[in-house]
Amino acid sequence: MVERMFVQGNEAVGWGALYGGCEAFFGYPITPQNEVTQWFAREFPERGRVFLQSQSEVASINMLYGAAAGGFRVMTSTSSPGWGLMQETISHCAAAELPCVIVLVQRGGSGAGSIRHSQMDYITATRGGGGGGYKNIVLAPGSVQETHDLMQLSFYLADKYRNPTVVLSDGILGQVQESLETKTIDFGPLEDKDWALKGRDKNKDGKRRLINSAYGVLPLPPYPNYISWLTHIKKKYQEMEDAELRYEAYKAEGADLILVAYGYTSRVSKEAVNMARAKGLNVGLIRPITVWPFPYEIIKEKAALGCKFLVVEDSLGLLLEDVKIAVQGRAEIGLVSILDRHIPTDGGMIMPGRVFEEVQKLL
Amino acid sequence: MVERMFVQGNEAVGWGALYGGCEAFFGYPITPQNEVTQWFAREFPERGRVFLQSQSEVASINMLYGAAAGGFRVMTSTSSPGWGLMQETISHCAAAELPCVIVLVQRGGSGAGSIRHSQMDYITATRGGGGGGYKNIVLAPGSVQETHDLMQLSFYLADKYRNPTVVLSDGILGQVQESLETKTIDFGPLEDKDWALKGRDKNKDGKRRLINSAYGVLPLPPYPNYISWLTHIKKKYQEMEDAELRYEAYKAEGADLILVAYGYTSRVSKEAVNMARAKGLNVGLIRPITVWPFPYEIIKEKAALGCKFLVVEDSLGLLLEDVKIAVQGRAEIGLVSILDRHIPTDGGMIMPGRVFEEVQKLL
Amino acid sequence: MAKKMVTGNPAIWIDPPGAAMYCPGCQHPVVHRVIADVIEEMGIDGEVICMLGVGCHAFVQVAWNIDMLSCAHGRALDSGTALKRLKPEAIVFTVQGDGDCIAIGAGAFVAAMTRAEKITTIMYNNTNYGTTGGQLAPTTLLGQKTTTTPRGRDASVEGYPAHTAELAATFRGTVYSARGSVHTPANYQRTKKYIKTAFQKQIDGAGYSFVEVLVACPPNWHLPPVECLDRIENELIVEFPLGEFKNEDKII
Amino acid sequence: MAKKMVTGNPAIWIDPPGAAMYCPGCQHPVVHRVIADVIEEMGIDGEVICMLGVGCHAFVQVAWNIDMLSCAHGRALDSGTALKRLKPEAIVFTVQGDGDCIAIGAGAFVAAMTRAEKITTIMYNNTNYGTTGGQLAPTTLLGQKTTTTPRGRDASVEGYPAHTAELAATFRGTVYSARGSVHTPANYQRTKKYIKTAFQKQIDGAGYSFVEVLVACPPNWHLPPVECLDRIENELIVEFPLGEFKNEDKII
Amino acid sequence: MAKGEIAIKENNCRGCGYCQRFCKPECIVMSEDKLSSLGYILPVVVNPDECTACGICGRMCPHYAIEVYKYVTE
Amino acid sequence: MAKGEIAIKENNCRGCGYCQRFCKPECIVMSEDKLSSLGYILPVVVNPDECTACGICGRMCPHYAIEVYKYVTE
Amino acid sequence: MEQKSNSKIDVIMAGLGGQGVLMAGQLLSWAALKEYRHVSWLPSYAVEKRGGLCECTVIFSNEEIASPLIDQAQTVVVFDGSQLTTFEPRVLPGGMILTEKTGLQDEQKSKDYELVEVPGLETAVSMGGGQVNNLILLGTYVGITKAISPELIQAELENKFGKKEAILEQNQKAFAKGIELGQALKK
Amino acid sequence: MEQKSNSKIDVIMAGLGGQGVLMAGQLLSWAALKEYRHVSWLPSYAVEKRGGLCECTVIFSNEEIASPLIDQAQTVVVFDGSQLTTFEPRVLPGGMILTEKTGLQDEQKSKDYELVEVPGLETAVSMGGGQVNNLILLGTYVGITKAISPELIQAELENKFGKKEAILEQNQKAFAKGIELGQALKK
Ligand SMILES: Cc1ncc(C[n+]2csc(CCOP(=O)(O)OP(=O)(O)O)c2C)c(N)n1
Ligand SMILES: Cc1ncc(C[n+]2csc(CCOP(=O)(O)OP(=O)(O)O)c2C)c(N)n1
Ligand code: SF4
Ligand code: SF4
Ligand code: SF4
Ligand code: SF4
Ligand code: SF4
Ligand code: SF4
Ligand SMILES: [Mg+2]
Ligand SMILES: [Mg+2]
Repeated sequence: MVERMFVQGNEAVGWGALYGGCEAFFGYPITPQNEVTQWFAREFPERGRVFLQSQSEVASINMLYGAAAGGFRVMTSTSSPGWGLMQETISHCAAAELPCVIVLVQRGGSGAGSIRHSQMDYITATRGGGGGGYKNIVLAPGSVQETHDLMQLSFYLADKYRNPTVVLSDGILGQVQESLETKTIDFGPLEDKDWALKGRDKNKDGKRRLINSAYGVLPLPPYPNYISWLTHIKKKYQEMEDAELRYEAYKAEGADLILVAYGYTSRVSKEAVNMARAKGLNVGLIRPITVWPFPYEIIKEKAALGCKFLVVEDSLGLLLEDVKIAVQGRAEIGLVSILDRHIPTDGGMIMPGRVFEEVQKLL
Repeated sequence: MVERMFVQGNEAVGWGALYGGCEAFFGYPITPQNEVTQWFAREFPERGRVFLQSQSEVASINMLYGAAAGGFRVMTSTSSPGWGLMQETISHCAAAELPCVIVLVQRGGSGAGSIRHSQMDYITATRGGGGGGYKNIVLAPGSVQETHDLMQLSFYLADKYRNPTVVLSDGILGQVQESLETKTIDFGPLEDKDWALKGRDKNKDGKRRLINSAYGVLPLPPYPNYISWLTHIKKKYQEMEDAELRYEAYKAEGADLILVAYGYTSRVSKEAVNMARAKGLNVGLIRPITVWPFPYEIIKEKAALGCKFLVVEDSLGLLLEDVKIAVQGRAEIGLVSILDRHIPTDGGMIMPGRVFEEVQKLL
Repeated sequence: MAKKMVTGNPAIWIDPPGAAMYCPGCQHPVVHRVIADVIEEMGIDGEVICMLGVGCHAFVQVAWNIDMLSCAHGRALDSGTALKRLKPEAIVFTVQGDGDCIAIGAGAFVAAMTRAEKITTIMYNNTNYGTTGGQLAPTTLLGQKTTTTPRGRDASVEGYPAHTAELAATFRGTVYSARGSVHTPANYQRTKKYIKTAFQKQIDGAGYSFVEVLVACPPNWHLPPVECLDRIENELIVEFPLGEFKNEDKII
Repeated sequence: MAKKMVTGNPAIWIDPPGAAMYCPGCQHPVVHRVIADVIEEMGIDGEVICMLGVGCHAFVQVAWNIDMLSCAHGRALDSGTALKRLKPEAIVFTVQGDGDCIAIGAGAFVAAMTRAEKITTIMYNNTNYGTTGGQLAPTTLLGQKTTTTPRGRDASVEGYPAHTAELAATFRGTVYSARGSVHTPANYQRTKKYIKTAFQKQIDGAGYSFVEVLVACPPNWHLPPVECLDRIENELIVEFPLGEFKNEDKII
Repeated sequence: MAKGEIAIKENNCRGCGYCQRFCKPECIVMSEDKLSSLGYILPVVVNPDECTACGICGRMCPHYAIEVYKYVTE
Repeated sequence: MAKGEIAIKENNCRGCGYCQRFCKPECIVMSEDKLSSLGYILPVVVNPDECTACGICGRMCPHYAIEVYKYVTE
Repeated sequence: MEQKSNSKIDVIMAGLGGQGVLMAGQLLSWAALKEYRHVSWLPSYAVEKRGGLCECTVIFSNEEIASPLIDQAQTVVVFDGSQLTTFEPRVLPGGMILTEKTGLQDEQKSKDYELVEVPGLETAVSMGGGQVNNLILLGTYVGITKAISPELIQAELENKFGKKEAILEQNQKAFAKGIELGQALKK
Repeated sequence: MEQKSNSKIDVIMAGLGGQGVLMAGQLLSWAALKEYRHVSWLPSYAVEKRGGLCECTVIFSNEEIASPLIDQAQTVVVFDGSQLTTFEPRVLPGGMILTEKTGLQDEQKSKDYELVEVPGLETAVSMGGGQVNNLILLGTYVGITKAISPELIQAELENKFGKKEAILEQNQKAFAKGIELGQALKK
């Protein structure tokens, strides 16, 4: 059944979670994602699912840790200061291989920062901000509809790889209202969560389950020592990287200049591409949908063909680092950054006209 | 006065802090840095300085935040799980421009991880693990003596730039005992901390001081809006990057292969260089002393000269990312990683022989 | 005939229009005035250092002419602890919201009292998270509708209202704990006395001192301002009785 | 004549030599046995889910034959809360050290009690941080030497010992709170009764239940094991009286 | 006879009505239709002679919109 | 007459002495010089006849080193 | 400047917090949803809590909407006359600014667009309350541009205020009055 | 294999937790500090808390010590006979392993080093306590290799146990006995 509605990105998070089989939401209020929390408070209990307001973001993520260990599909949502507080236990989730979904509606940083949009948490999302060099799968929607769709994918991938998955939104994507068609997307079958804690007698083999975020410290199965666990986890990260790359290439074929952007600035960039094309300029866009794994290869290929790049990012330049890694010094890379914001209200936003200006400079 | 002693790296942290003018230590126990906390508990109170055990790492870093705001030289120390918990407020320190020093004695991750050495927090240290794309200055000592010396430098740099500074140690550097000569190092004069909170009547101009980690949200001096603050902070980061780069090049001149390593693995690598040189192989080492700012240029230069690289890192490959950025695809890069650990006890360590093996393979 | 100003802007007020940032009928600025009055009367405006939490109270940073630090959410007591340890001569106080103090800040709160820190907290209790749009706080009354309890707080789901002043009184390190309100002129004066006493305890080095103040939050209570005052009288002080819960000259 | 085993390894014990990881005379494994006994006697070993904190108690993961989750330091109650909300039929309990529960975990502790979670906590109080080498805990006695209070705990610096069971009893959401010890056979039995009652409260859906147990930690008390028992008798139970502090059939 | 007088800073006022509620001698009432530039209903002084200059309206006003003056003989 | 007997698993024992402390009939005492393979002083049963099979030594032993058996008539 | 139905239509509504700017934009969006495949509504406001600058951008189209943020719109509706100069740069060359007359002081700086002054507040007050001015201005916009059929907006008002009949009536009247005004201003 | 003074000297001491391995290494390091510019002592032990494998590496030199971790040392002292095979690969070709005799079962696998069996525990017990075996083995090491002058170790023992005279004496005696043993074993 498809339902058509007109909702915010923050509400689309809720609808996507609902249709994606999410069973519980644990979260703490923070601007600009309060509508997410409020959506779950309103919609979940009456559907017999769990909504619980936590006492802090540290609590939220540890609630996810516990609920995920029970085999449930669970999520939280936060913005940048709360994201910082979650880092220790996101690392624990990665180590214990507990699937969970974290929606990060980025706001201006650092510190308490602004309470409005930005894209300043790219590195901590893609590299993990906690101890130990783990990996989050990171999905970056570009619209209200895609927010809904990627929410569903996020639960699927989290379960498939038993790994935390981050949906990377921002204050603008969270606030914008667009039309949305809701329905459950089928990504295929998944294995039973036989590893989950149900109470020993409910386990298939009647044996106890023990879940730990320090495998290898005590000589316990399935990883009797630290190196055996690391070997396993490294292999898993490689599999995720190989199998889960997603991006959109928009008018990128044969372009002289390619814009690279995710989230709200990818929309702005698309408009700028259209403006450029209208003027006969050969400009395209690569929009990473997974920002980890990152589409290094396609960017590298384009760079090899002699194309220039323009990163459009509402930060001082973080996605930029990944584009640099991909381009390997083989092409010029421009940046439209947070300092290029425009519009009198709200500390500004990056506008299509400003991007187009830069496009013209580079060509 | 120079005093010669034989101490652990963890104790050298204390001696360095003492001679570097540290006035207070706030910290929470965690292996493998407990000797740091214990050193301060033992040595600070009897010298009239402040030692306080916090109730958690979140508390430690917020204690730093408060004490630094008063203009005091303050520090904490932790290991990887505690490091994760500090991220929100490290970001606040960066935003509020509060100087403080955080010693990170890395242990195996992710999650609760092992309680022993590793080098798995490189990315979160150099990029910041909290919200908002801020920058920590990160100093990586390679010996007990250098731990002492860099502790002093860390306080100086923190004050100079009003920025958090991280001293990046590891479980091996913390435990190894070596000879140490203690003395105060003079880095030159610093400005008075006229910005600090002393109680209004003690301020030079008799005006109140207000310190905030959300500059620009309310129209208050000195940054009446968010963009003006960002412009300032970006400029500061650029200044730090330009002025504070430090590295050691060991037999790197004209080398065919350059090892890149910091911390304990840089010592192991030096031994491997010696082994190679003894066999007539043209091998050198670049050891970043500041890992942020990172010595991209020198590595890039060497790559341009046709030299190969071998990263030696007790992780799955994090420093490796920076070396890749520097090399820009122009040279082969090998990796001796945590999976190359050896020695029966303790989940292993990376040994010089294993590095030398890899050196031989690459040449 | 000459005129003398009786009630105007407190002298330690830099920017009274800062009060313009508050919703109509919000009682935060009234408490700000009480605190300002106390600080002025005690003549300690040059020595106090204020640790701001995160919440509507923090707008006071545009107003008070005293040294201030804006802290991480829930962590003003940690930051205040450290500063006081290094500057024992300063008068360090935290101002915090109810959510800031007893939800995300409960760990710092318990620890400060356990360690018997010689600092003072003033907690503004508006029975919700005002800043973020009116969510459940630990202090929300049973049945109260908030944006995260749209059907009203249900004890079987969200538990029971947190009694912060009473909790503070149970700690040995706490020498003073009281709950006031500003919903009548008489309570305004009583609250002023509580806050003055709390500061005095710190000045005397006695121990930790705590004052909770009930304040109206009209938009999130979905009531016209004057009806908020009635709600305080008829509902809040039933759940949260006013008065002093502990008053010792030293830790006993 | 035939022989019947009276005291051996509890049936829910996978690996009793796990006890080999404990220092000589450590009483953690004794409490592990008490809990195992209770679980066996109540016949709930197939239904309980245990949330482990971080501390010496967590070595029990090699031992109990029940479902277990090793949680982040201080956060077992958050994780347990979530799991219980989703699996109300499971019997969820946390085991935690004193540092885990009332230092870094105080925020989670206060929140769980405020929300009146239907779960159970057993806290091992050894008056220090054993795992990390014997540092100060909130429960450390005045004058007690630890690696971070080498001159002994000084109230003017580190404050006063935290009374966790008494604190738990002050919360409305708590229906049961007790403190036991295992330093004599009689107290062993009493503690067993406390723990059984605590589980029963959860099974009855009454509210939050809490049991603190005093345990000897010879290396960090710098005493031979048997003298640790005397310290419990002569010093600990003076500061931390044994008994039930609250016992209600439902939240009142 | 009035012991003092009050001055209402209309730009600050947010129309909450607390001044009316707390003025014992009922000197202040909320107007029916007098709006501030921001659109808030303003209070008006209806009974100036009764003002005791007690200061309460000023203290209880959340928006620092009332200054109270006491007449003094020099 | 003994109501039961105990078996000490010497590899588990850590020499804490709790068994001696708690055995009412004083069946157990710590030896002077009997060391376990790990070097801990071991307890010895000195008074087997007095054992009541109360189980206390087994329960109070932190290292699961004592099993207690009761004699039963089938 | 009548809009062709089914092409891409965009408008920026701007004013001060509390003037009903965002609500007017949302009513328009909801209505547009019935006729267009794609609709977007993007709010933006000053950081200070109450009474600062505030705007929303509404776009509807049957093609995918590239960006919900645009530098300049075909039409800008200014809800506070005093803010005209602030929002002048936001209209496309050749476009139209519809502004509330009250508060208007500044001269039209650029001649590159058509300026329509609407006596909205005056009309609203005469109808019994300044707070419905947002409906009057929305009506004027619809009346002039024919961006959407007025019935769709009336229907959305019913959805929104259905139960509160007095308010519904007041709003519907104001909207109708706006349409009239629009037609009068542009014929 | 007598060591040349002032060259670089390295040794790995290994055994089980509780056998005094780390302490022996530290005494050697402290003593070396009086004669050498650079000294390093690096412990390493199994993760499980008590009784697992345990080793330390001690290096002293007047040149900078590149790495405090080394694959193989000139000398390896094995404090637990049963662990000989575990530590055989850790000695340099041509180097020496000094092993406690008790527990020794395995054959020397490689012939590439010199094996010295020390009846340390036997001697220690005969002197009144197994716990001083670490001093005996340290003494034997010093006696054979002359890595450092014995007086320096004796002085360090005094620094450490100065106040506890009985223990000091016992340890000093054990160390001296080790020196003797060493000389006897290697002449
Ligand atoms: C780490 C973090 N999480 C969440 C927030 C968002 N936030 C700001 S204020 C607030 C609630 C404050 O509630 P309370 O302390 O009761 O103050 P009030 O707003 O009611 O005055 C929250 C959750 C934040 N700033 N930081
Ligand atoms: C975030 C974090 N900080 C610190 C630690 C280190 N740590 C492990 S156990 C422990 C103390 C535990 O003390 P307590 O709860 O009293 O248990 P005990 O060791 O005494 O049994 C600490 C600080 C950790 N694992 N994680
Ligand atoms: S939200 Fe409530 S507490 Fe905050 S300013 Fe408005 S009325 Fe005051
Ligand atoms: S340190 Fe203390 S609590 Fe931990 S195992 Fe040893 S005796 Fe037990
Ligand atoms: S000062 Fe007192 S009497 Fe005068 S108007 Fe104000 S409240 Fe009324
Ligand atoms: S109390 Fe102040 S804000 Fe409220 S109506 Fe009176 S003057 Fe206006
Ligand atoms: S109680 Fe157990 S461990 Fe202790 S001495 Fe007796 S048998 Fe040994
Ligand atoms: S069972 Fe009872 S009587 Fe027998 S040895 Fe043990 S404690 Fe003594
Ligand atoms: Mg509040
Ligand atoms: Mg403890």
